Amino acid sequence: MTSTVTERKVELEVGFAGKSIPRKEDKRLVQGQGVFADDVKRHGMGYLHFVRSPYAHARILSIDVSAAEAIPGVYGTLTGEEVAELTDPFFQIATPPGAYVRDYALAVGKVRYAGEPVAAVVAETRELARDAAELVEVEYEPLPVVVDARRALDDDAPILHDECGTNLSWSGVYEWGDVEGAFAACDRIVRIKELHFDRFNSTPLECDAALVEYDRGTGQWTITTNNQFPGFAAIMMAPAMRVGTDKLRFVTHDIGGGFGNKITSHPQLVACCLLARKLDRPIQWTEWRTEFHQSMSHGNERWFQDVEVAVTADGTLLGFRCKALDDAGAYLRYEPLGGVIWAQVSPGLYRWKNIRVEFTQVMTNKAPVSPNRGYSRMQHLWLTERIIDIVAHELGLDPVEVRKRNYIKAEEMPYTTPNGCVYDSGDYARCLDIALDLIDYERVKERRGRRDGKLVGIGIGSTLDSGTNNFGQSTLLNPELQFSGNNEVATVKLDIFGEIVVTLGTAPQGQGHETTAAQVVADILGVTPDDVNVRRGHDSYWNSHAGFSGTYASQFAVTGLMAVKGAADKLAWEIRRVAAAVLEAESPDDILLEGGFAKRKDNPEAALPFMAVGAIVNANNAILPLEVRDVTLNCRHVYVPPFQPPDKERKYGNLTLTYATQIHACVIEIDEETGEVEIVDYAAVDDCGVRINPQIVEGQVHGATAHGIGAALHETFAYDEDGQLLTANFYEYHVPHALDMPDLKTAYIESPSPFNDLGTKGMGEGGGAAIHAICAAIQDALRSAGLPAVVYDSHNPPERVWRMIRNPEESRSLVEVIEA
Amino acid sequence: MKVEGVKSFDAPAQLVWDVLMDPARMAKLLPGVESFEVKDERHWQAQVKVPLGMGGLKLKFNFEQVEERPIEYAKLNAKGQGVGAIVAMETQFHLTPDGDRTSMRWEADVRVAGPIGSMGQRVFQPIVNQQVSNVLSALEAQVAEAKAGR
Amino acid sequence: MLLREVEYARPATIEEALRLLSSYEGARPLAGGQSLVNVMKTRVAAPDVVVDLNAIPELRQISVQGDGALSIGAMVTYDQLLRSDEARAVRPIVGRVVATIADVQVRNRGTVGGNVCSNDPTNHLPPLLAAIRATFTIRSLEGERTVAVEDFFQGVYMTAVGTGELLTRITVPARRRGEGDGWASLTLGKDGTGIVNVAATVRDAQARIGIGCVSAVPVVVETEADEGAARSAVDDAGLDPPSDVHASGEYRRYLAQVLAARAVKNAIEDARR
Amino acid sequence: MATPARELTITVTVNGEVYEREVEARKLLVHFLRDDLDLTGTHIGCDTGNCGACTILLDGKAVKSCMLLAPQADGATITTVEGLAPDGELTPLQRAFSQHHALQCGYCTPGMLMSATYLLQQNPTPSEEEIRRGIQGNICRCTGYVNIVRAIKAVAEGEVA
Repeated sequence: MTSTVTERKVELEVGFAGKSIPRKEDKRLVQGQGVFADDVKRHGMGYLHFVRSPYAHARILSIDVSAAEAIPGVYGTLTGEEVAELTDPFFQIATPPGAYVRDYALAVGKVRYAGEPVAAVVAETRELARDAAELVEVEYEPLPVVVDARRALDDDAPILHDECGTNLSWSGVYEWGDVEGAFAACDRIVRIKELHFDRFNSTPLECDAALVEYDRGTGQWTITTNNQFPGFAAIMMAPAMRVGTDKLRFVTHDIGGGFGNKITSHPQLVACCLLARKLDRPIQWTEWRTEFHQSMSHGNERWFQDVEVAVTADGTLLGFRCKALDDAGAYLRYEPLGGVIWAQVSPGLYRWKNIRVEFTQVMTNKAPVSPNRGYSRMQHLWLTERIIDIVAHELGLDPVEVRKRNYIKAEEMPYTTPNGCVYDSGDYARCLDIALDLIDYERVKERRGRRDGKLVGIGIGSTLDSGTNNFGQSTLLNPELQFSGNNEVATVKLDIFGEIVVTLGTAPQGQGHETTAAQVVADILGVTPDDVNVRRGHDSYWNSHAGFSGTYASQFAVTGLMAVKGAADKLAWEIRRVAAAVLEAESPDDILLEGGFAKRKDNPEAALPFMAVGAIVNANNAILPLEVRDVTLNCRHVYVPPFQPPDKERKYGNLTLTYATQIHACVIEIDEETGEVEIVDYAAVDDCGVRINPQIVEGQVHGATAHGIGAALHETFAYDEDGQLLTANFYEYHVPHALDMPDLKTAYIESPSPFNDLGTKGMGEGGGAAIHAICAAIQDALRSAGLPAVVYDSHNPPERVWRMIRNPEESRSLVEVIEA
Repeated sequence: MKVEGVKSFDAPAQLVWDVLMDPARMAKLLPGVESFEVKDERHWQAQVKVPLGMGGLKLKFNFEQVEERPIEYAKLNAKGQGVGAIVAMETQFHLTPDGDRTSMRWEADVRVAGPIGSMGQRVFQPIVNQQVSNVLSALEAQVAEAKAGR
Repeated sequence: MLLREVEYARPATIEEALRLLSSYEGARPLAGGQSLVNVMKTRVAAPDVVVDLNAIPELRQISVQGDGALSIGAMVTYDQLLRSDEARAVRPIVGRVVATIADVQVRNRGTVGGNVCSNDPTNHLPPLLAAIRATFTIRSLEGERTVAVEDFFQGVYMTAVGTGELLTRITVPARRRGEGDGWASLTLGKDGTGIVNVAATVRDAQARIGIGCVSAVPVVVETEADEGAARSAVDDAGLDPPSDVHASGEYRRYLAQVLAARAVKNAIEDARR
Repeated sequence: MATPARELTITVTVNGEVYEREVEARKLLVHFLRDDLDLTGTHIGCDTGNCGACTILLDGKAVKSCMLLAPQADGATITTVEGLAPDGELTPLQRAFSQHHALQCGYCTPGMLMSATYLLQQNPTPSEEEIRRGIQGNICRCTGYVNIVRAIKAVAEGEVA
């Protein structure tokens, strides 16, 4: 399909779209003139500092804020008791027992993870707020903790939420195809006892922050923040605060990275709102790095147990079944959505038709999880990629061949998965060939194995980046939920002096929306991107947002740009109508937009500059012919992707609109004595359909790869048995720096999506491809050296690799092959 | 984190026991004690400043004598609270007379919460070991003093 | 971030600094601040007074003594040291190791005195200076004393420098003919925090090995200048390293052996140069 | 400043302008720049001196302004990102960062630019290895450093006017 589709005439292949123009955002950012949440100041604002629990699980016996409030310069405090009076618990997505979780802005009665906010103090300076926070006396009764998800459902496990009576948040069985049949028909069954996907997140360099103002007169809050999904924050906050969503005005400016980690700051924002009202002054809250690590948005940690794979002798995969045990941490703030999001990519990139997953999610005394770049799909795709390599190595097959044999083929696109998702387009085998060429596979594969103290291995990570959610998938978790589809908004207007102004509903964190939106608008209106002023960030007052507005789940290139295109098309039509009327053309179709003029096609001399169009409609409309007096030159478009609600019974239906492909290949060397892994070559091939700004796409590939490399080798949120986070800062939580990162070779193909007019696909999450590729490479290096080890964890620091080298049988014992 | 060991004293068990049960002497064992107050015979409170090269770590300690079997066994719990650190210690002593000497088997289970807990155990663990050995040598000194009738 | 309240003073001479340190209980010297300020941010350490040593030129000098030894002022920065021709001439290993400490910004600010006085088990200099037998000159108002490396390091964040005292310089003996120095470490990321750091110096077929990250103070092991010998000597040393999130004690114990062998290998090669 | 004080008056030259201010001794230099002088281009990304977002030039040397007390800067000359292009005329590095897409969210960019500026002052023709060493103390979570290294290389090789 790819070849045919690339030849299809896509409207935006001409003009500015498709070109790597430098970003409009850059000029301010390279001069330190960006505006980030902590940069915003107000007269008389007070600085908020949270008092946090040192215990992972404890009853709060008493909180005494008197000493703190006694200090001059302290404006006031907030405790869980007040919060419980002033607000209702946040809405829960889960069915019972998860539905019974009572989650507030501050801990009420009990703390459930180390670092949980129990009180807040506001003072004249940042330093003073922290001084005062130290004087808040909290009496705790420590309780036993559970940090291992595998123990969370034991009879003697401490219960986090008494209301639930269990640590189970949600469970469900997914079964598609004829799983029994597949296992009956196969030649071999490969069993994998247990695999572990580790806990980490993308740690955006800017932590969460907000400046919150309360207007006593109107009862409205203005929340200037770096939350990346205001639509979700509003849905969570307004009911809890017992107000309408219009009482919450969200404003974002520049955001210092998000990666999903800035979706669930609503509890902290509620605390800010309550204090802004209580103390009648602007509240400034900036989270510190240690606080972020202890309390915000860890990625979903997941165990895969009793994995069974049905394979034929030639390495054809018929299907698999497994248990997935997901660790949600202490609260459900976006969860249990992780329990269904993975189903967008249930077969991975492979043709197996028979899949059964028993999904269980539990709560533990660790920080709450939230979306993290590659959210939930990454964990599942890691499983499918682990399966491929383990099966290949166990059956003595070539991982490359097994992939190619089982990949969904380009000619099968659009491909309907066993659970009704529709993979729009792509050519996986071709991407893999390109990736292998980039690492000079034919030559390198001769080098595998033991070479002067090093173990050399090659790994492949093939993943999908599913973009543009059908929120109807939430009903597969909870049939009562009234969510489905998706939407995004943009407005494009022509102002009185002919200035083109664009507003978006999104809240970008570095994805360059101002630039790509301008590229699309410029092509439609026949101007240059410099002529298009795209406003920075998000503001509820623009009325340029809808229920799902935000920047998350790889969707801007589809939802955002389709909204922009829709609005720009409307404006272009209005300009043509005005021009046709004024220039006395037959019809608007006789008008051409070019170089900032609306011209008569038959007589380019007869041209109206945009400035005149803007002026006439906005300030001189008495001269406007009656038939065009309805023109506003202020066009709003809501893009709604073509979704149906999924079938709740069969858990069947299309859960996302587009599927970008990422195929990575890497070569690593392991120090045989220490277990240290070094990446010596790395290639990433991307296919996200039509690329509006190739340089921005490539930048997203680089970033997603770096996150994967960090997670695979360096980054982990590790807890001790008492529930203390052992990597609560960048000193212990090592993120790759410039010396840790290899140079990356990249390439691309374009398989346009048939499901939107732009042919674009959302991208940027990368599906954790680097984690899969490095795990595969480690196993390949060990196997090539005659060590029958199995890489069973997504995180492989030197000691873990060292142990696999010393005692390969230990990990090998997780796997058995049964002749069926 | 568990630390344990055996220490031998050149004194009879009864005397070692008396030292261990004497708050006034216990006070002298702790590193950097700034104030010490006996609440009742089972509960004491101390302000200590654990000497760290970078400036002391101030902690308020509450001690509770949970169990004792004269003259062979005692269990003492301590809970210290300070900025950025909560320290919980469970200490047990087993005394066995051997001749006119006494051998003491001791176990301490130290748990730390708060920012210091996340500062890195590779820093923290050696600090604990060091403080423990300080306490033990101080104890030896106290026993010697008591023996000398001071 | 957000430190406890503290008083600040910036003396211009060593005497002034000593007077401040001895007259204020709870006064701490502030050297490069690349460790102290971070610990103060956690508020785990909260000195009442910080005495900033950055304005005392005398402490910033690198010189070669009459006996050819290298004298390094306590406030000499890593950057200063790795650019120093004297250091390169007298004991090249010092500059080589210092060049791998943290990053450019930290090396521009961090000092050798701060590194050894904080004596964080992961610091580079303690095991290196232990291996090459540095000596430490400590001043107080009463006078000056010189301490051998064995007596200098006393524990985490604890050294022979007492209250009211100041480390003024570190003396590194010159590398003699036939002598060689080596370094090997496994770190968090490239040139990151040490998981285990090992320095070795060889002379007359003997090796002196300094091991960091395995105890409160650098551990010194002496043996023949041979990789295998180094390995087994470290094995016999009965190390009991702390476990943490990055490495178990068992793994650290093993790494100490592997890295000791590598450090000795490097030292032997260095000796041939 | 020979006697200990909790509050001090300091004089600092920042981006060519002389400021005299009362500060608490405990105030970190980065907070002084951001909150007192409102020079918010210098960012904060961690608590431990690892991330480098707060990198400035202090008397010509790249340092992390979160590991200095404000009074330590008394009498010093400081350059922050706002001082790189005072008249809006971008430096080659600033232009190269944009041309090579070496920034995404832009949060690490000010510190990254200060380290890169310092690197090229010290070593106008660095190798790739030297470039990576030069920015090792600056964490970027968006770019994987790929385009940052390319941008700096382009300036070093004179490809950016």
